[in-house]
Amino acid sequence: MKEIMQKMRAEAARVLSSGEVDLVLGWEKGDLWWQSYPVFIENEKKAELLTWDLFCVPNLAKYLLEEIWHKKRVALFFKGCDALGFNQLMQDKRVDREKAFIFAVPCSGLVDPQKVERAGLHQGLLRVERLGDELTFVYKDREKKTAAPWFYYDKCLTCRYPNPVVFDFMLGEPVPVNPRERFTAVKELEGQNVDARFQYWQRQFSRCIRCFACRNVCPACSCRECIFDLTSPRWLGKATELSENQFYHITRAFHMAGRCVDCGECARVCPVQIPLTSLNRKLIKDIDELYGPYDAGVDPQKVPPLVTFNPGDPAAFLESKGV
Amino acid sequence: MQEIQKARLPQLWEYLAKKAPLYLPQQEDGVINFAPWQEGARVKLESLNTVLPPKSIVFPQWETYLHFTQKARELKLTPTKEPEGSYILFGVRPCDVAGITVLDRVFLQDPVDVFYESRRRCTIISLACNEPDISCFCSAFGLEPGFAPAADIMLWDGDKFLLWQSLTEKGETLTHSLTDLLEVPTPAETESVQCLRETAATVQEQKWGLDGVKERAKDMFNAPIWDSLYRRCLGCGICTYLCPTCHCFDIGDFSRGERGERFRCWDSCMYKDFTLMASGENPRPTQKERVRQRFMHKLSYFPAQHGLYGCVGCGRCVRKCPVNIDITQVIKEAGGSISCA
Amino acid sequence: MRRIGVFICWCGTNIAATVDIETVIKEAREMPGVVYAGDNKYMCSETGQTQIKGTIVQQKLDRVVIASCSPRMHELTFRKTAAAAGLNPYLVEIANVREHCSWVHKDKDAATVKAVALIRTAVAKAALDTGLEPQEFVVTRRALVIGGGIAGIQAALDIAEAGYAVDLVERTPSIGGRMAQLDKTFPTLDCSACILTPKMVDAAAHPNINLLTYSEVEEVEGYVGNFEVTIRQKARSVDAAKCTGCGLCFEKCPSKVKSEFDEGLALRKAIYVPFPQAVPNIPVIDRDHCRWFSKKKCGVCKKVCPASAVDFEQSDVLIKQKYGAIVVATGFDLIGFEIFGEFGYGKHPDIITSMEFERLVNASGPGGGKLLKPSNQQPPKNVVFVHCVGSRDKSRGKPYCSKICCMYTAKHAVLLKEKHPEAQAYVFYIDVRTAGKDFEEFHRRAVEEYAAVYLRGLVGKVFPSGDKLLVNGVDTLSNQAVEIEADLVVLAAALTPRHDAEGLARMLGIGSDAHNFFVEAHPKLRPVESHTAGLFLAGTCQGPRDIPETVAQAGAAAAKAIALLNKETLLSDPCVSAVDESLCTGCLACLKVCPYKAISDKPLTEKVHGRQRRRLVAEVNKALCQGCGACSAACRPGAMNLLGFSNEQLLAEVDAICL
Amino acid sequence: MSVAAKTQDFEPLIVAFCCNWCSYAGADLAGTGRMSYPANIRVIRVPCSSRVSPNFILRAFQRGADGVVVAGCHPGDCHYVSGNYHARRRFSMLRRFLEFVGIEAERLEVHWISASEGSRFAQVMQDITDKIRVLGPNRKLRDSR
Amino acid sequence: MQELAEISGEKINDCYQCGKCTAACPVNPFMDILPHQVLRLLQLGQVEQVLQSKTIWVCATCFTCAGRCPRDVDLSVVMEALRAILLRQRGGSRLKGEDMPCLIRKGMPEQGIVSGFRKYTK
Repeated sequence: MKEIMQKMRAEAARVLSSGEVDLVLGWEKGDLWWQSYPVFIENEKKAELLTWDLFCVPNLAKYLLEEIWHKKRVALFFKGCDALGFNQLMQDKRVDREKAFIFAVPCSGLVDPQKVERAGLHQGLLRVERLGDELTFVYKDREKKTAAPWFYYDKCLTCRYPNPVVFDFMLGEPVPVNPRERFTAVKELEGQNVDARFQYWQRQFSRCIRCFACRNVCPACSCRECIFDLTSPRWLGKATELSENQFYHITRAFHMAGRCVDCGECARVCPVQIPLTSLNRKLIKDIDELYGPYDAGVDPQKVPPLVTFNPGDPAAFLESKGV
Repeated sequence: MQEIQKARLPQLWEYLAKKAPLYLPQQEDGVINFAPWQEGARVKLESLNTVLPPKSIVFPQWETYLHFTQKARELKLTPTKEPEGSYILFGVRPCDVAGITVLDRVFLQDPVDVFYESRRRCTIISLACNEPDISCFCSAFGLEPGFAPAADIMLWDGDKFLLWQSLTEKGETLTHSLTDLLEVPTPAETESVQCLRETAATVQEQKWGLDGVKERAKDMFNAPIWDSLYRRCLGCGICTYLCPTCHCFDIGDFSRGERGERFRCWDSCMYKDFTLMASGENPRPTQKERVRQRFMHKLSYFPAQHGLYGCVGCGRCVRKCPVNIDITQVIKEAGGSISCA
Repeated sequence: MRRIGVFICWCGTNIAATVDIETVIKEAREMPGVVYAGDNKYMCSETGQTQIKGTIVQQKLDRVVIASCSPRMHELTFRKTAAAAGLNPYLVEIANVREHCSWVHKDKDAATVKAVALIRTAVAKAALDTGLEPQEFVVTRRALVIGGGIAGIQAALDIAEAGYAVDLVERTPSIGGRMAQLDKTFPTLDCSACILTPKMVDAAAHPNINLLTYSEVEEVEGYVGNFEVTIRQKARSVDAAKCTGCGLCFEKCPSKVKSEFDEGLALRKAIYVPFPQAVPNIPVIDRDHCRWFSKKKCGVCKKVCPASAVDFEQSDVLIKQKYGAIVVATGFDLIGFEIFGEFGYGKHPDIITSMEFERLVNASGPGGGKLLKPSNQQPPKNVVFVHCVGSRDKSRGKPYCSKICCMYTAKHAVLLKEKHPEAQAYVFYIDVRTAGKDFEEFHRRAVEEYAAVYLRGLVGKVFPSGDKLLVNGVDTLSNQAVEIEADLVVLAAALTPRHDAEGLARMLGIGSDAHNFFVEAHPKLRPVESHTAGLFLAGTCQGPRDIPETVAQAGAAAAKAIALLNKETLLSDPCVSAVDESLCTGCLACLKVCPYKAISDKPLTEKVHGRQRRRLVAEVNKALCQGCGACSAACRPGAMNLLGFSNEQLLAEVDAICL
Repeated sequence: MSVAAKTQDFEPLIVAFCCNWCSYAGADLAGTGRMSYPANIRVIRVPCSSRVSPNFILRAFQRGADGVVVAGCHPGDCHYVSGNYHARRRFSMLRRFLEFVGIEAERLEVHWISASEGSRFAQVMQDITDKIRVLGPNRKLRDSR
Repeated sequence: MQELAEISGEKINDCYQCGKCTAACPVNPFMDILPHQVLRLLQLGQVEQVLQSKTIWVCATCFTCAGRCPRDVDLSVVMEALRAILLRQRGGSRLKGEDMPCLIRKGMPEQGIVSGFRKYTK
């Protein structure tokens, strides 16, 4: 990772100094071990701020929505999931491919700080490093080594596109693609009876505080004005009454149908851990089943499944299941 | 000072819950929040901060305060009954107790918020932190992880037992009713409290000096730091909703034909419609003004108005911000000094 | 606050007997915004309308709700009433308390409660109505007729006669269509060609008609009054301006191909006119079979042409033209026989379709109309005709009746006897349907004078036996299985739309039914219009029918087109989608679901925080938009909104109806 | 509560979104033919089934509908050429999704009813009302206020 | 009639008497009532007459009638149902449980016994 980080800095400095771009979007290391956040670099001398470590999880693509207006061209770094998000923005005609200079960073997984915390490894932790498939937790006076996948985000373990599908310049070598089954949780829920499922989701939705982080982080949520913020008509009431929360989550997920790139950011940022991925993946799974496999964000030229049709489509609403 | 064996806690909770609704940190789907105790509750005292601060109990995310019916041209209003105030908050960490005192400044000053006032009649049983997290910085604001002066009863974790000290009359009364469950600690145990308090204070590695921060923060309105912070802000409401001191709310109506109700609900200065006016004008047009407002309010405006910081250093926003916007960076920018212990 | 008036119609006892009008009025007066609620025995009557108009003026009503019959019945009536009183007609809402309430519910209490709910819903919607103004747009005064059969020719002639320019597009090299293939016509037995060819010539000679043969419609855009059509005129490889029609070229051409016009019973050349009376009488080169085009050898036609009209270099021409109206007259095909193995069609030359029979009996057809067996050119003695091959067959064929087979089979039985008096016709039928002027008489003549044997039943199997065909059938009247040794078997095949009708329907934006017949706007009251304004239907593309019906329908379609072209301008329905540009993100999901290509993108320049930004937003062409609202539902932020059925209105309706 | 008791006490509210050209006309025809069906059915007229946004359906459930029907033209017969094809995808997905979050699928029904199918309209509405009666009131999506 | 409908699952009234079944039937010369007549009689409710006929036993269940029928009425299934009705009426005496061991010893194939039970008992 260090090698790639060096390349990042060098490339960023190069494209800035050559005038190819006037802004570089990357990640910067914070004060604490799990802080790696988006940084905006407009001066080649600041390229040294760039970092590439196991916590560079935020997707930089959505910043283009604002930054693009005042910049000639913006360079940015994409992991596999970020590139899918970018393509979704392309499909929604929200960004101009020409305005982005994309560095691809193949990614074999990032570390979920909550998993570290749950394992009790967080107290006094200074930083985490990776060598091969092994993580090293570095403390003031000791070190601890473990197998990396234990601490990866769930979304990384099921990642199907770790190598960016769109880029101008590749940093590093493509990594092997080896995803775990992603529909396990969906299938498990599908196997339950309808009331059990309701109780499960009722519990999840009741926790929602409507912070809208899931929406704001999502690369497929790029409306100028969100339907949930509109006051006329008022689709969504501001009270976090359960039915309003249900309306929010069902509608949010449904707006994602055929558009969700399955980057898992919504579930990551949710402060109350609502398993939003299961909602999104249920829709992905149904689309795959009913209308053929479709991976949003892979090809922005493809017509998304819910704005097209085939005269021979099944009428799945005729399925009747026992109550 | 008294103590209770940890093994007897369920007994204690059962007893307390019979007296009044009892809220304590419980785990549901891996998320720990304050929730009413009932048989079989998965209580998690040992975790530090709950996801949502106990603010969500004293100042719930939404509450109806008025019912109305409108027929033809006749409007009838019925205020909602004041909420029940005789409940117990158990296991509140000292920073969150301090957060409630900040809310008191807002809601209990004239004009007094009767709903809040009623809910504030609750009994707060605070649990001291033995080992604060690396993202905790309550000491920066002169708070002590091992002690919550505004609580009714203070508890310290002595491994197998909790040391018990009532701090107020309300706390004393409650303590008296628990003679069957409480025991008298040995002098050594009593003394260990002092030790726990000191250790907790030293665990927080960073020693903050906040001299002059309020004053300097006042001049930060045009500081360059906002430019770098706001650009990455997603505009979500995590920091404000999870904050134990944020108290902004909105008022809305829900109606079903001729009858309806008026409610208030949390609002967030991070949202772009927070300051949106009916005319379409927005005095905080970009995220920059919003991010600045949040920090300036905590570090400058609130202290200027109420004499204390609007931040208690619980670290929730630091931990949960999806893009790691970190208030301690702002404090440093405002001249907060750090020396490592 | 709104000033809404609610008018409740008794409809005599139709509504009043089941809905308690008094209760409804009392409840309506309490509804938000309602300042007046009144009733009338017949709201649509003169007195009812006077009451509405008077109340609008007196009570200064700004919205009107009428609780009456279905809006599909009288919405227009009441809109006009409101307009007469100075109110915008789109500020009127109808609560359907008759068809949807009083007529379908018996319990008076329940019906009254529901009527109140329906009125409350209409009031909630009305409160959010906005006055809408239709737009005026100019009509292109030119018509397009697709299909050069008798329907297309007739429609083109009628429109041309009214003084409007018409383009008549025909896929094959000549106009004439199916009728040109026929021998005689029932029930008068006059010669098909004799009555058709003059019309073909008329069409070619008419100054207002522009024939585009060997051409196909490739793309249709636009809307009523302003269709924009791309037509591909295929390369004829013969210069029409130079060709004299002498015929030397096809006389000398060495390549022989089965003639489509003769249903494959005869051969034509690679350079050919489909039939002698073809219009225009200009040959085309079938490039798939021409030796020059396949092997770059030969070129005989070019060499012999005295007018140097043969042009191998000619290429397709794309014609773009605007039209005010389009008549679709694409005709029919016959059902494919692959699935009806029992008849052995294709396995023996003497098993033929009725269309092939027409060619065999036609003087200009193969064999000069002598009607000989295709297998050995001998006169047939026993001829078996089978009705309903693929028709009325819901399991393997088409469930509908093809309508003309009964009559033409009778005609064939007669023609057979005329050609070969010693021959015997056997006709297997299920029912003989002769609804038409002189039809029954004709059928009886076939039985009585021409001694055709009608057997009530169908054929189970046809198989060769020596030089004969054995036909196993049944006569269900005498209840006996029948076996006939036949010389010729003629199958009355089901009519189907042209094989590519479905694609055309999609291109034109008109509906087609389960069998791909084009659907009329209303089966009874608008039989020649399609659902799409400005598109009219004629002939068998809409359903099986005979020549006189086809001609009548073509005339009717022409009349509709003429009425349209007669207007200088048209008014558009204002219930179309509108874009809230401040909400529109420009993702154009709306464009993808729009069936009318009514949505495009346009750049918008705006100032954001003092700086100029240029972004894309959706734009609706109000004349193209038909008001389906698919875009409104596809639009995530709700920027796209269908006027008259807006998001606000539908939400208000949902809220109100759930109370 | 037993099913029988439920069936007696409970009058379901069922909102039917009917497209103007087929299903609404079919409902009119049911009226013209005096084919009775339960008064629990309340129709909202929309131009096309493709106009119906899932939001309207959710709102109906929030506001107390016990069942929702979307009715449009038969596939291929859409007055607007392709509207019902879009509706078919949309509501196939929505129905499965609602079931996934624990809502009985039977509460949302989609039917193709043509302008000539008055009796079918009445029959479909009767069947749905019977089904919802057995299912009981919608408590899961209803706003508690 | 109802029993017939239940066993066969066919809609007798869909038949419009085109006679195609008869025309296609390879064994119609040996029938006393023609196949289409079977359906007609059933439409008229004259089940007894059909049950008395030779036809239903002549039918070879070759499915030609079913394949050709333009109305989707499967006459071969109707024929089988008619036979089943008769066989079940006659039931009981033909095959008895207690005879089984003896029959098996005599070498009657088990398949035969199973199908016999199916046919001869209700």
